[in-house]
Amino acid sequence: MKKLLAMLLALTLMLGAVPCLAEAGESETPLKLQWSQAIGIDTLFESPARDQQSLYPYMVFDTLMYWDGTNSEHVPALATEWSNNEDYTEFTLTIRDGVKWHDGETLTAEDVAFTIEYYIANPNSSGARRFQYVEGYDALKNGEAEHLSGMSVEGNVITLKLAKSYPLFLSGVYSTMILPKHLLGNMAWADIDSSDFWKKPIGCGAYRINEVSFPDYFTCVRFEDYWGEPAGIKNVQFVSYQTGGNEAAVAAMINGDIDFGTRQLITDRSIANNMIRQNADLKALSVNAHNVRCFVFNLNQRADGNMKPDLMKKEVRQAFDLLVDQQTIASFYGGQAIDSATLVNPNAFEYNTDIPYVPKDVAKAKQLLEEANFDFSQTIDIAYYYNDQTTADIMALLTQDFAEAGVKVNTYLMEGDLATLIYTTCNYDLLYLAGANSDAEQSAYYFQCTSWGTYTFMGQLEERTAMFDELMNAYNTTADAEARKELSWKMQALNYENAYMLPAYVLNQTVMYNTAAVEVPETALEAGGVNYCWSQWKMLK
Amino acid sequence: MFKYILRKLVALLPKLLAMSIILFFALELLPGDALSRTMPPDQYQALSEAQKDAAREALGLNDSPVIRYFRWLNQIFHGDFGYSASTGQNIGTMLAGRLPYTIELSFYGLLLATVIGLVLGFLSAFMKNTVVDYFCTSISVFGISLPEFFFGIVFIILFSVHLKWLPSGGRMPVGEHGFFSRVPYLVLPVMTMAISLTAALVRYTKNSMLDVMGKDYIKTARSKGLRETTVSFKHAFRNSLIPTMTLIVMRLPRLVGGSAVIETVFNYPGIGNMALTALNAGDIPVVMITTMTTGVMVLLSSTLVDIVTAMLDPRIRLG
Amino acid sequence: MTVQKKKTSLAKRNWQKFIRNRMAVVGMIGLFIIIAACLAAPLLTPYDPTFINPGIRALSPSSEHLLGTDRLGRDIFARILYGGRWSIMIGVVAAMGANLLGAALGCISGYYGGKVDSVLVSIQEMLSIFPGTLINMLCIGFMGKSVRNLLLIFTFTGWPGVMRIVRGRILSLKQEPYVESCRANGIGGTSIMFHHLLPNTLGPIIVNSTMNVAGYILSEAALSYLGLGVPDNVPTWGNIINAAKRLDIVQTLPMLWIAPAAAICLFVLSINFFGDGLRDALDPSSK
Amino acid sequence: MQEKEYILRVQDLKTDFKVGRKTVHAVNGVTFDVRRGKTLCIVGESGCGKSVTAHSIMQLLPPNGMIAGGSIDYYTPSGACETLSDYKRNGSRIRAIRGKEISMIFQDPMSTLNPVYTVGSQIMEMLKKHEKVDRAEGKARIIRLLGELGIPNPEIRYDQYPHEFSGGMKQRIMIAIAMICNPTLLIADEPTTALDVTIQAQILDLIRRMQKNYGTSVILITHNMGIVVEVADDVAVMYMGRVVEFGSVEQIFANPMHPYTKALMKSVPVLGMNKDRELTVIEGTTPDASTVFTGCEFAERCESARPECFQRFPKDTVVEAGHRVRCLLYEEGGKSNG
Repeated sequence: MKKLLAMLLALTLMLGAVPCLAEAGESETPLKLQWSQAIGIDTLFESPARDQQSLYPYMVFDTLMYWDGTNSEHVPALATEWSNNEDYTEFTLTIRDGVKWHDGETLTAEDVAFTIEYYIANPNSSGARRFQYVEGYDALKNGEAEHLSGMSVEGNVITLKLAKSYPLFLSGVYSTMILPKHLLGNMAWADIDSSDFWKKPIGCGAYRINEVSFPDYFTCVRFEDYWGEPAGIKNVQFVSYQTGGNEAAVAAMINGDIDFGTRQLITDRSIANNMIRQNADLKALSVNAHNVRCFVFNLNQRADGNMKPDLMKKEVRQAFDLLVDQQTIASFYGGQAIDSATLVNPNAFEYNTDIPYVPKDVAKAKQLLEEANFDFSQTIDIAYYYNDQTTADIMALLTQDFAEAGVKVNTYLMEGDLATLIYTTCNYDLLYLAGANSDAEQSAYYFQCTSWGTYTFMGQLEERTAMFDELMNAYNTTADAEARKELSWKMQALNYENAYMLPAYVLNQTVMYNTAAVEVPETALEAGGVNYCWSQWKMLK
Repeated sequence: MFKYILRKLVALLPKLLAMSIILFFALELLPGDALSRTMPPDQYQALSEAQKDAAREALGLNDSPVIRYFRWLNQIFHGDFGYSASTGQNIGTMLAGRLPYTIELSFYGLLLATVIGLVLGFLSAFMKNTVVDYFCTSISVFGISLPEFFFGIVFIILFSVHLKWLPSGGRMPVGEHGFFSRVPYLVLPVMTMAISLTAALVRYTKNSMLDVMGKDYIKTARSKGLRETTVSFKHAFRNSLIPTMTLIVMRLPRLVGGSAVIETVFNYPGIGNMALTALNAGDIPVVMITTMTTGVMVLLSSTLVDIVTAMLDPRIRLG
Repeated sequence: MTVQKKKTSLAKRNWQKFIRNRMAVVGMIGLFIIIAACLAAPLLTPYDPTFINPGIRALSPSSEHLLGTDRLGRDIFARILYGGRWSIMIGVVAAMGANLLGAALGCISGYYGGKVDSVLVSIQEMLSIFPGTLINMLCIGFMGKSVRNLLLIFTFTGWPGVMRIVRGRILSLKQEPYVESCRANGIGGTSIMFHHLLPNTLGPIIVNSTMNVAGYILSEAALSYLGLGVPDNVPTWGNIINAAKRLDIVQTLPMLWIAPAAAICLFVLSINFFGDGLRDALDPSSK
Repeated sequence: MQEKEYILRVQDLKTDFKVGRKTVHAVNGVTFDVRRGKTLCIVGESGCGKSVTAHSIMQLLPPNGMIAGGSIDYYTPSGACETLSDYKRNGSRIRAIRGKEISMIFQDPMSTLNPVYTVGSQIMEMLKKHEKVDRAEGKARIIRLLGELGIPNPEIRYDQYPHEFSGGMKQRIMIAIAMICNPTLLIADEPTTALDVTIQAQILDLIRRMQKNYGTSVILITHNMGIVVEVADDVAVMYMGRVVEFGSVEQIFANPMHPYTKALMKSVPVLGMNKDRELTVIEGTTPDASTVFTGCEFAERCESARPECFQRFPKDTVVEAGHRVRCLLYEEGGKSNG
């Protein structure tokens, strides 16, 4: 018995000795943040070309410009000046002098040029499309060219030539986070994302990464050689709540173990309300955003060939619109979602207020379907790719509402390589689609669906192309906001009439912070965009 | 004793070997190019067909499976488990950051469950049909009647949100890796992990104790004039431990498997969770290797429990 | 004739033994009530468990909605009852599948011995090394979420326990003289195995099955938590409790988790008491 | 005078067992005495209550058994009287007696030794409990005793575990445990039943030798009349929880009076028995312990039963000094004891 106890004790101590020695404590109270990134297993930081969801890229890297949400304008960051020619086919950016990387090197226009090429050429990049009109984009993307032919660097000025007129070009480009060429430039494009650089990335942002202890935490400290106004908080701790559910992170925020919660944490307003109920110091901020959720008809092709010709009829689509109970769906988000009659945020400038809101009306839908000779024996496949409970609830509601009108529906969760499943395989009749637009591109959804060419499931529909292409082109080549608004209104009306895409709701974002621990620039945050104004953050303790 | 341990360890070898063979051929049979699993995927993509052929030749991928198996085994011993299909990271590195913590979690879970389970089971038998007995029995039936994750969430609400005693998740505070600074982070997951095993052990220990208490050598002990506590503890309890140990061995896989759920609830980066994340990402090499790792963990820990049993029971040790 | 008589008297004695165990009887009655309530769900509640009624969301318990409604306005009581059908069905079918497979393999392994035995035993050992949760997780991950897949997986991963028990019994029964005499009388192997040996292992198999039903219901709930259980539109107890796992729901809408948790708890408790009683009754060594 | 002569007096002992809701009277008014330094044999078929009687003396009854009446008086060497039947089960007073004053050997040596401790430590435990000895001295004493008990290589055997011993050897260890503290009374509950015949004789021989060397009184419980004739000074014959005949070994063997004793003698081969004497079987089976009787328990199987035997209980009758019998046949002849 004694031997046994001794052995157990020894084992306990042995295991206890596994981890290393503790480090000296921080001198100033750090800002505590939650950290998790999109890709699963966290041994590396994710490149900002893939992930701009968590806060770390905004601290460590810097963008060409900031978006001042309050005044709705771009303000200089790494680019001090920018200009364009009259027909919006050539843009020049002047890069700031004397910007230092965290390793002491100086940032040059070459770094910016390198980053743009990386965004385009990296196969994993989700930020490539913002450069799609630059000459030579396709050649670089497909690996036929080594460099972007439409881009030239002269001293600290970068010139980008566009293949076609596009006044909104900078609205897409401004948030590009610049990476150091001197550390990444000698690698193949495809190797960059998994290179050792991402074990402790080096940027030129207001904070530099100090200690990395994956998969538990990492810390940042204020970068003293920062070109702009120095950050208000010296130390930042990112604690990983990567694995698993949100419950532990939510509890940590209630307890004051996390000072600021991003929208990754606060997915639903009722979560925020519950947190505030338990910790009155917490405050929720509503961030203006343009996250659109909609149902898109597949009118083009299915890999399994099981197309539903009935959906080509306008009346059938309109009937479906009548069956989507937007109001109820939006209410699932506890006030965070706004039911919208079009694919534009109702708060936005371009929102077409003439379009009537379509309430659920089963009788009318049924009548429309019958008039259109809808085949009630077929099953409509609805695909979705979010695996959260609310989405499951929405699908349950949809199934029920469609069944009320006698339409059989099969909802299924797409798992695996989503890009292929959504754009190539397309084994669905309706897709529950989500997308985010920037402030400057309020009508981006119409724009995306006609021009990107990626949304093949409807892009090749002639009828639709004829209807939208001209308007979309005009929208893209118009710089005047009022004129754009008019075009947008027309497109919204067209979509409403033809019901190609059924709006579900527009999702605002909620962020939270602990008023007892930290002071944040509320107005800047609420205005949205990507200006975190780190200099205005202050620890209260 | 030494001989016994040696024998046990030797007996492990064929099992480990069998597992490694299964793993090797399962990975072999996976769709796709075996070469892609020997290097980061982006490197692989950058190679031309001719380069790939050359690399295959150089790495000996064209050799017979047996030779490749042994080469692969050698790599495993050097910590090279191949590369993840989703992140391109070396699986060995990924495991290194998590496996020790899952072992830690499971070990303390096992220890806590064993200690509490045995103590409560003993008390329950020793004070049969008293309030203590009913209390212990109720705990044990309750513990096996609810899913583990549920206890986890309730613990977070109770100990973390309401009482603010313990952190709700994670493995350690920022900047401190030391054992004692990690203790608060271990408490809730370990407690959750221990619950179902504790419940099972209370029941089992009680029954086993009652069974042993009816044995003749207990009468012998009493006839010596020993105190009842001495009789129960020294003579009955130690004997009742032996069948209980068998139960622990049988429940070990369930304990280790529970780590997937518990690590998810408490955001505790460990291998159960790694398997889950990899599964969601369709990262089959990682899934396979983590699963195998848990298998090895179970195997080793059952050997450990067997050794403890042998320490308790001379018949096993010397037989 | 005499055999028949003896059989009934044995069953009767076991029954009396079972009835004497108060907890076992409580368990049996509990099981009966729960199963009957689930089967008679349409009689007990007028509500459709899947009908979403946005007008009456998150109601507290009332005379109209005994346990209130969930976040989609579905009647919780109805969901628990109809969900019980699924959960119990999954538990029972999976337990039956796993135990039948295990019993058959155990019989073959124990009776034939030799190579067949060593192969089956090593498969069994291998399979029981791996944590069930992980294996189930993997299989669901590869095969996709559906009730049928879940049942198949539970069957496939659940047999080693039973197989071990049955094999052990068969091995000891094989030594009994009556098996010898059967063989001497020219009765074939299959017949001996299934007519003479298997019935003698029924007791442990039945006990193991009842316990497994509880285990599978809990496993299903755990897998649901990991997002790898049955599809969302199947209202099992596991899925119902899983829909309430968010911290704010746990705190503000307690009925959403208390109800399914209580249902799982009561059922598992009942079946455990029942199983314990059965074990004591069927175990010839206990009085 | 009595205190000097007797070491244990059992008066009208009643021990009940609760089985389910029923109460079984396992021992139903047993009376006997053990003389100092002598051997009392309790004989009877299995289930007659002899073991229960022994366990009652030691207060070692299982939880569902309890002493319902009568008294057990133990007289210590100093002459004090300890009423064992009044002591709390597992209480400190009975524990001071157990092992030190009265020790016990059980039937099955295979299960009476704790498998997880060395035999040495199990004997040492007994010694340490009752005497203040240091380890080395105790060990030497134990090894000496083991040698005395005929265990080869006692030094090596001391550190071995029970499973390394044969049955006979284990019973020797049990005797060592029982004898290490020089008890005044040794209760041996069928110590040889589970052993081979050859070993039986050795074990009995040992017990006899121990008794001689240490002057211990012995209660030997057995169903074997052959053993009785060899070792007993006094004999108590038990049937269905009662002593049906009690007397010295000479009285019982020379003049068995109770029909059950007679039948018992006929059914067992006794050493030196006449070759022409036939062995007979007692007809019928022992009734169930819970049977309710209105008359003599043995009447059903008794060859000389009279109708009266079924109607009333017989009383203890003293037929000669130290010889009692409980049978209606003798009630008129002798003087009634009850």
